[in-house]
Amino acid sequence: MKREELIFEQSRPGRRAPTHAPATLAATDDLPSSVLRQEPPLLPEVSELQVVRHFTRLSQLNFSIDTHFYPLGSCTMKYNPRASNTLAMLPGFLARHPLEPDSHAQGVLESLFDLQELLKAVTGMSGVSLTPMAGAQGEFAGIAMIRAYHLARGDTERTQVIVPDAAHGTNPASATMCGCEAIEIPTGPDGDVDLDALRQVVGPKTAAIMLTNPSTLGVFERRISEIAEIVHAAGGLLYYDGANLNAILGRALPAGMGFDVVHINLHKTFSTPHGGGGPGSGVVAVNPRLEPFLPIPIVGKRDGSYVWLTEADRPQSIGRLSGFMGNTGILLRAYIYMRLLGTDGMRRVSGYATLNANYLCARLASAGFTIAYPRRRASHEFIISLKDVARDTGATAMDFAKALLDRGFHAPTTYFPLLVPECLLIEPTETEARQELDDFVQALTEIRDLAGRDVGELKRAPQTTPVRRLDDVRAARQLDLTWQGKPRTVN
Amino acid sequence: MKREELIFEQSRPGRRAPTHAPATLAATDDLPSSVLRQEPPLLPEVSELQVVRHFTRLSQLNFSIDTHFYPLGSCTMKYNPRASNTLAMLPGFLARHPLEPDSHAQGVLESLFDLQELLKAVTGMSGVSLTPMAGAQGEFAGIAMIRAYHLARGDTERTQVIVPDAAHGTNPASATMCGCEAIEIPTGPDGDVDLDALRQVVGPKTAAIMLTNPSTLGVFERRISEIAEIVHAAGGLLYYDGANLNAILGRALPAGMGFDVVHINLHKTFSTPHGGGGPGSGVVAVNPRLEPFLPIPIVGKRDGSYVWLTEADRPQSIGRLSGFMGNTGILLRAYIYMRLLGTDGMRRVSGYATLNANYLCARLASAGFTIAYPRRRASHEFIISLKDVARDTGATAMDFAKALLDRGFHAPTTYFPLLVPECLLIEPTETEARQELDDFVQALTEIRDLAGRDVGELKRAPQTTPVRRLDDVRAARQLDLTWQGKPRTVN
Amino acid sequence: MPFIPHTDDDLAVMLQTIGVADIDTLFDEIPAALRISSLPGVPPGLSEAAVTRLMRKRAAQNTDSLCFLGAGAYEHHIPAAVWELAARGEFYSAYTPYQAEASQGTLQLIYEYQSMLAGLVDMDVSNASLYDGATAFAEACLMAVRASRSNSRRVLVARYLHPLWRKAAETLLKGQTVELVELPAVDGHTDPDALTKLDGQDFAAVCLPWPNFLGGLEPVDTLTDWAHSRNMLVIGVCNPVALGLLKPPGKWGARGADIACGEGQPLGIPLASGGPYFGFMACRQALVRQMPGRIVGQTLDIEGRRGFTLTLQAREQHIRRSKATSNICTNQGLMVTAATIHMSLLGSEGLRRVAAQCHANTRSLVGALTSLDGVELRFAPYFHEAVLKLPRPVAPLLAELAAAGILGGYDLGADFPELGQAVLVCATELRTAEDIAAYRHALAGALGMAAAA
Amino acid sequence: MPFIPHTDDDLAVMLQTIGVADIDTLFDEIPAALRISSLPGVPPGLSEAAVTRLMRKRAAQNTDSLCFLGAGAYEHHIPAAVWELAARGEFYSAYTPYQAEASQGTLQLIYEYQSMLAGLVDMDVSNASLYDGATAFAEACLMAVRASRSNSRRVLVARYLHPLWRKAAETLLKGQTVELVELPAVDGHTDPDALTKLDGQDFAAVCLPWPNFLGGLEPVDTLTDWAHSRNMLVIGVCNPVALGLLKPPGKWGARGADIACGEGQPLGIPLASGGPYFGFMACRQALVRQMPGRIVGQTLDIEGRRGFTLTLQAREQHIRRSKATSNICTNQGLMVTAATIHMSLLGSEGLRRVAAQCHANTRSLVGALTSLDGVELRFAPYFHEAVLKLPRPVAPLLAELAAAGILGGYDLGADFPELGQAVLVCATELRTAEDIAAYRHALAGALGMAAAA
Ligand SMILES: Cc1ncc(COP(=O)(O)O)c(C=O)c1O
Ligand SMILES: Cc1ncc(COP(=O)(O)O)c(C=O)c1O
Repeated sequence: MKREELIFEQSRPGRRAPTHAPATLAATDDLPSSVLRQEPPLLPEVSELQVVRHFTRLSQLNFSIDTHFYPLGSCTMKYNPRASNTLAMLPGFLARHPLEPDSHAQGVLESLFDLQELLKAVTGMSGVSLTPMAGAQGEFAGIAMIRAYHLARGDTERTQVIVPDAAHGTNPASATMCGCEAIEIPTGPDGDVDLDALRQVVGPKTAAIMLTNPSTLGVFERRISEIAEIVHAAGGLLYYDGANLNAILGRALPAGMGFDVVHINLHKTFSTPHGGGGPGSGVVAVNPRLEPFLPIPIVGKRDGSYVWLTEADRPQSIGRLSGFMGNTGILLRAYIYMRLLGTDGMRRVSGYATLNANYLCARLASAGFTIAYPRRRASHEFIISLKDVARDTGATAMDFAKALLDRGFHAPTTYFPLLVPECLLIEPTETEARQELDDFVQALTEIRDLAGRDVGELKRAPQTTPVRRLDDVRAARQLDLTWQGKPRTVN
Repeated sequence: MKREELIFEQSRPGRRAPTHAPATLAATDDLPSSVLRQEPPLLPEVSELQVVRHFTRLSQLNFSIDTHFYPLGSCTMKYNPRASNTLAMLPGFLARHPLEPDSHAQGVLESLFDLQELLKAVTGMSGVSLTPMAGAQGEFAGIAMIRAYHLARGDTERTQVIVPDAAHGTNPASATMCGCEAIEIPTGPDGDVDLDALRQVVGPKTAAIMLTNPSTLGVFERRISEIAEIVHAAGGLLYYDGANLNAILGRALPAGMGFDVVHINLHKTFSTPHGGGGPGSGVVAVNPRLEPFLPIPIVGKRDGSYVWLTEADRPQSIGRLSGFMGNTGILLRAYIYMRLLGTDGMRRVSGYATLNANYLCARLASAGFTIAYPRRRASHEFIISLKDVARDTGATAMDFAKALLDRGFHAPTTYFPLLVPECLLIEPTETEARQELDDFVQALTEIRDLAGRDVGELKRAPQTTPVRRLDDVRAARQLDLTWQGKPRTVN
Repeated sequence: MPFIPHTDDDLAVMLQTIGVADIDTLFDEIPAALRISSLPGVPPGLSEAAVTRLMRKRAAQNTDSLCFLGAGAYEHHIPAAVWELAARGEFYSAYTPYQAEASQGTLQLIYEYQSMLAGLVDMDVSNASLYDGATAFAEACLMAVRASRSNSRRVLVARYLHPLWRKAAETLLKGQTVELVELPAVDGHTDPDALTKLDGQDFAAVCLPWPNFLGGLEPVDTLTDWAHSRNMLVIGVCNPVALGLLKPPGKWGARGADIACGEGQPLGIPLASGGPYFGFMACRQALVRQMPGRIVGQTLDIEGRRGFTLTLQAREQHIRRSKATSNICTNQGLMVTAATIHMSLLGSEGLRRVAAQCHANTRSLVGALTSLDGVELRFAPYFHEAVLKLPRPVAPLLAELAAAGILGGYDLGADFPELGQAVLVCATELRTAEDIAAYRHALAGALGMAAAA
Repeated sequence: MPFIPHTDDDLAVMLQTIGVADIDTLFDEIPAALRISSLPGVPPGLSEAAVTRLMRKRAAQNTDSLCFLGAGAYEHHIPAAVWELAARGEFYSAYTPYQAEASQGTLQLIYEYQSMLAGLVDMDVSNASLYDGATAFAEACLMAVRASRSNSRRVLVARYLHPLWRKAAETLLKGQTVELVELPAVDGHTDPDALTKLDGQDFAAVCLPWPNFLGGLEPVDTLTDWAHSRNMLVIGVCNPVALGLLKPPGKWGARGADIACGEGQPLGIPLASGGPYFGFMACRQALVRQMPGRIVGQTLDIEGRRGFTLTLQAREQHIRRSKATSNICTNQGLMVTAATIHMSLLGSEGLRRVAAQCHANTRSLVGALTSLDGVELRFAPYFHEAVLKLPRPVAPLLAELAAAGILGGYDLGADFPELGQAVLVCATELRTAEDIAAYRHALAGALGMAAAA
């Protein structure tokens, strides 16, 4: 394969592809030169073919769901239906200016309204706002609502947010964004929260606890109702990080577990694309006590038409979270997916996601891998620890991850959660076939055998990827974040 | 890379993906069992994700314009604008039933009418039919019209079609399809047709001569007017194989050269996709004497509306060539491309296609390669002969072709035209950048050096492709044309 | 310069390398008298934005309808994945896979297609596509004439084969003096009792549409055995979706048909004003060397790995030239790509369900429409099209329906006068009960009746 | 079972391997009281065909208009190639590129994006995106407060910054008690002569929209120098298309702005009811460790080949947790993919032409509309939006225009009462002379005037 040059290296000064821009430069003589740009910006000058070829080739350098099994724990890398993309990109949806009159956008608004209702149904909550643009923004909105709730009750000192040590990094970070203090509590040896530790930290400063259930340890927090009681009794509220909703969809409701607010990563459970990093959507759902504080805008229904509700309708709202109304295109994709699934399909999601995880877990256990919580049922994901292998052979979780790439599998999540040493957090999702799981077991087994036989060879992985192991330290020390070169000179 | 199994090998009996089919099996109790299928057809039972993954991976095993320089002579592998695809696939175009009333398809018909006019402009002809579905069908239509013309004049014995030895295989084959006899004439040493030979074969049986100009030897037939005179004088007509129109677009008109009928490969000059083999479009344009015979349907204009003209309007037509009206979607793509180019853009096509070919030819000549017609101007393509290299080193044109693949270039056309030994017919097209051509010269030079140094190594090429050299003899001898296996058994 | 990547600098260097002053000089071998300097009939180029606006306008100038029209082109559901995958650049912009090592994606796909298609029609081998159903039918006739042990250039064909296909085939067969002769018909299908009329005549083959143009089911078993007993080849001209449910040609009669062909459009190809579609063709192993079109075979590479390549090319024009089995070169590859993806998404059970639902919906449609006074079903059984007799001239009724947004079917009067005031209606799996009620309502209105059920 | 690949057989084998009787048993750790057995609020699943029909209907229930509305979202031409490439499965369905060796496509693309974006705003470094323009603005304020040498948590902001962005920022800044303070304004922009009013107060930064919400051009040079002389950081809040023509923040005043941010939508992202769009952010090298969001760096692999990887991750939540620069994790990667392709297709000259054409078209629009009695331009110069004073209340006029198929602009009355009956109009490069004439005609009608030019 020819190495793919940077697009800048393919640029040549003076090349023009004006099919996409006006054929001439319009006059701007009324603008004072002091406001004008003196030097052209650094954009490549390439032909349309070069652009198509470059980005087509670049795309081929990626692993993705559409090309590889991608058992990345906590990320729910399931199949993204192509219909969701095709239909959400119908010209009638793309052409909508966000500030056009509501009367012009009834088709979009009706879909979003329906989506709000569906999200209430799957969470058991009474109010929904679709505006958060990712899980982390949903968390921000949730904690902000909780703070607004306490303040509205004159409860001004509640600024502590309790977070288990296994929590995703966004949880404590979101607490900070809201001006709260994150208080970490430990996990017990069985993977459940340490209730004594929880009892010790709750009190008059407790604003909330943030939990995902099942947790990122891949187990269901069994004493969730007790936790809810403790926190509620102390005056705090419960925040549900819905990143793991895939595990319990149609099996249990966050509202039933005692949560007051939940965000859902539509880009996980509801299968909108990850897009190489985003966009996502972190819709929030709340019970009645938090409803007045939901972020705006929200879709309402008035006189048979759908309308955007704003400050005027929701005076206690925590306010806006985006310039317009959030990631509408992603919301449409989730809506399409939910309509395809329907009620039975949703329960099948959690059922088969859990089946796949437990099967893979059972097979890896019998292949001799160390399961982090062997006495627990796996949820939609589970953890293996390579601590023993590392001790015996020197092969790390990272080595396993890289060797998997050579065998055509994306690596599981490595070194998260932090409390399990040399861990792989494995989430196969419900859309993978058994054969794929069996092949994965075989690959991991082969890699372990290789570790025992020739760890040096293992550490040379990956060998089949477009680049081999990269020097991260160099990347951070000798920062090179933008191209500084010149176009390849003409020869 | 994991080898990509056949889709059948991924199949498992009983797997269902009913998102795309009714959820239940409707009753068919009124149909006698004697008409019903007893065994299900051999279609794979795979999930949507498996389908997406399989065909995405398969696609990545291809070279294509969107990924590689593809200088395949006679094929005009230029950039296929994505706009042509996106716009031709607008729902308003895709939803058209071919038999709906003309009143419902005015947008399509207007576009096709405009296209007919544009094609008249670029050929100098007076009538156009868009219905032929590829070049070969255009040839068939052309010869059929010529025969109909002769017969209409009572000229019943004209059944010979003269074809130069350099002609594309479809030319003689099309003559046969029309019930004519193909008469081959030789090419002179300068690449032009041997006029004496021509004079010898023309006569009362001459129906037509088929020529492409520039010819597939990559040179312009300079004595074309003389040829036209000879053939016309003998009572025959001139057929222009427009596969090479890219070379002269806006520089000369087939009508001006004396041709009576021309087909144009829209999938070459007008940049509709090749699609891994098709579809194409072989529209025909004719001068007034052949107009009555044009195949139907044709778009006409009546009382301000666009209509399909059929038998009733064109009683002398050779008739229909397809179930409906040809490859409309391809016609729309060509129309879009032509509107993007406009008049100047069309002349730039031939100008830069010719520039690229002559530049590449000049550079290869100075690199010491043998140019087949060194004293001629290259048209949009040219030929190098590796006869000397083959003699000196044993490396064949095929070896060069395979070695190019390893270097990230698609191979030129090999061993065609047949009259030049060990030839590569190279057509860079106008959409390739100079850098690409320079890199190609370097690759060819390196390969020749390798041939001199280590021809064994060269003969091991390709080494980086998904498979290595394939056993064509085995393929033909031990015919394996359909999968006979069973789904991979469950383990 | 749209699509032209050359800078001024490139141009200068390149002209210098070639040794000419300007681009125009490169055309100096064209006799001056033939050279032109502009294309006055071609308007100036437009930006992509302007063309986008133009084509959106043109798309909007068409009128969408509720479609009960089949007659050779069928509105089925096409899964979104089909065209998102088929339009990938690596499929879309690749050439015919002559360089096998650089085309394994396309080649493996065609091999899979051949396997699926051959399985669907129950034949041994399939080619990689022909232009469309009509040309596939014509090529099948030519192939049969070449392959037949008789010297006849005459081919029998059922009366109720698609009339437009028949016209196209006549154009294509004429040059080679192959003649189509009609089988006797009765009650909407071939009349097996009248075959004796043909006694003493010699034919190369017989062509049986399945279902036929009227949606009806020909007596294929009887006809196949009859033809074979007279040394004719049997050509099944099939709707591929129907084969999800109906007996495949390979199982007709005692020995099965010899060649199967048809229109691939129902397998994931949009209606799109009639094309591009694709023709399919399959046959028994013994006939493969007579088959037109490209064929992919499985083989091994020098390391013994499985790979795919074009094979039996000696049949084709680029090798055999005037003696080739056909002049076809470019085929309908991308459509085959789509159809292969489509068939993979449906699977055999999915295809069966689609077929059964088409049939059931057409029954509902027939039931709904014949509940109107004077509307009568002509023939049964049928697959997913049926002939209805109407109490009033068909053309104006259809025009009225079209104005009301309904494509009401195909007017059979001109092609088949024996059917009288008859319309061919179709309801695919996409037509809902609501749609059918809308048709009934509109037809009742057009007939001047109250629409009460 | 949509999307579920398991056969009955698979299910049986898998349950046996696990050692449970059925799937429900796998949920036995959920306390029985919490378990539910159905989702009554969710309707049954639909086939893709049914959902396709539903969504096509929903798409058609919206009303398209001729768009003269900007106000933060702009209708530009998006080349077809942009989304055909961005929607390729390998981009669309990949995760965040944590496994660098398996994500070089995304990583190289982001590096190219960072280079383009940094060049466009003339800053040293860029991140890989934030959610949208509003959140990028809020994050820039937070970043400035962290980075500033002053202890102030107050940030100055021009009055004519997007009012919705300001509201969103207030939501996002409130928790961290960062306060936005308005700069004095006059004549549609910040009043440099009134800055003395702020003397003696301490601020972390000043935020300057470019162009501002009214389309006007702030005195950025003066304000940047003033801010720097008072130890404030300068944040440029820019429209990226405008930067094809306008002076980039890196060149403002003597030293240039410190941070640039804005809404990426104009770079190839469809209007799409407000999202997904993306926020961009760039800054001077010295501030990079305070920047939120992902950053890609170039490095070498063990063979010394160039490669790309996420870097400076110690700023981010997954490493630094509660002390991270932001909570952002998932960003707007696919939009950045589209924007990178878009910018590559335009090139610098293309972007400049688009910007100039927007400006010229808006001038034509202003000319056409102000030729109507009582319609007056309020401020100049402007870029591609302008404030017009109308002779009648704005809301009913806009409603009348909307009913006539024209989005006439943004009613400024509620946000900026000092502007009176004022509307903000916009004409991008897509608005033709015809479109502008149509607007003038409709407005004349709404105003009860004859429309003669
Ligand atoms: C458990 C958990 N919580 C929260 C998040 C944050 O969601 P997002 O990336 O959408 O901001 C993630 C996703 O990465 C997650 O896995
Ligand atoms: C010179 C020439 N003539 C005719 C043809 C036949 O055109 P098509 O493949 O469209 O039938 C070709 C294309 O392969 C060609 O190169």
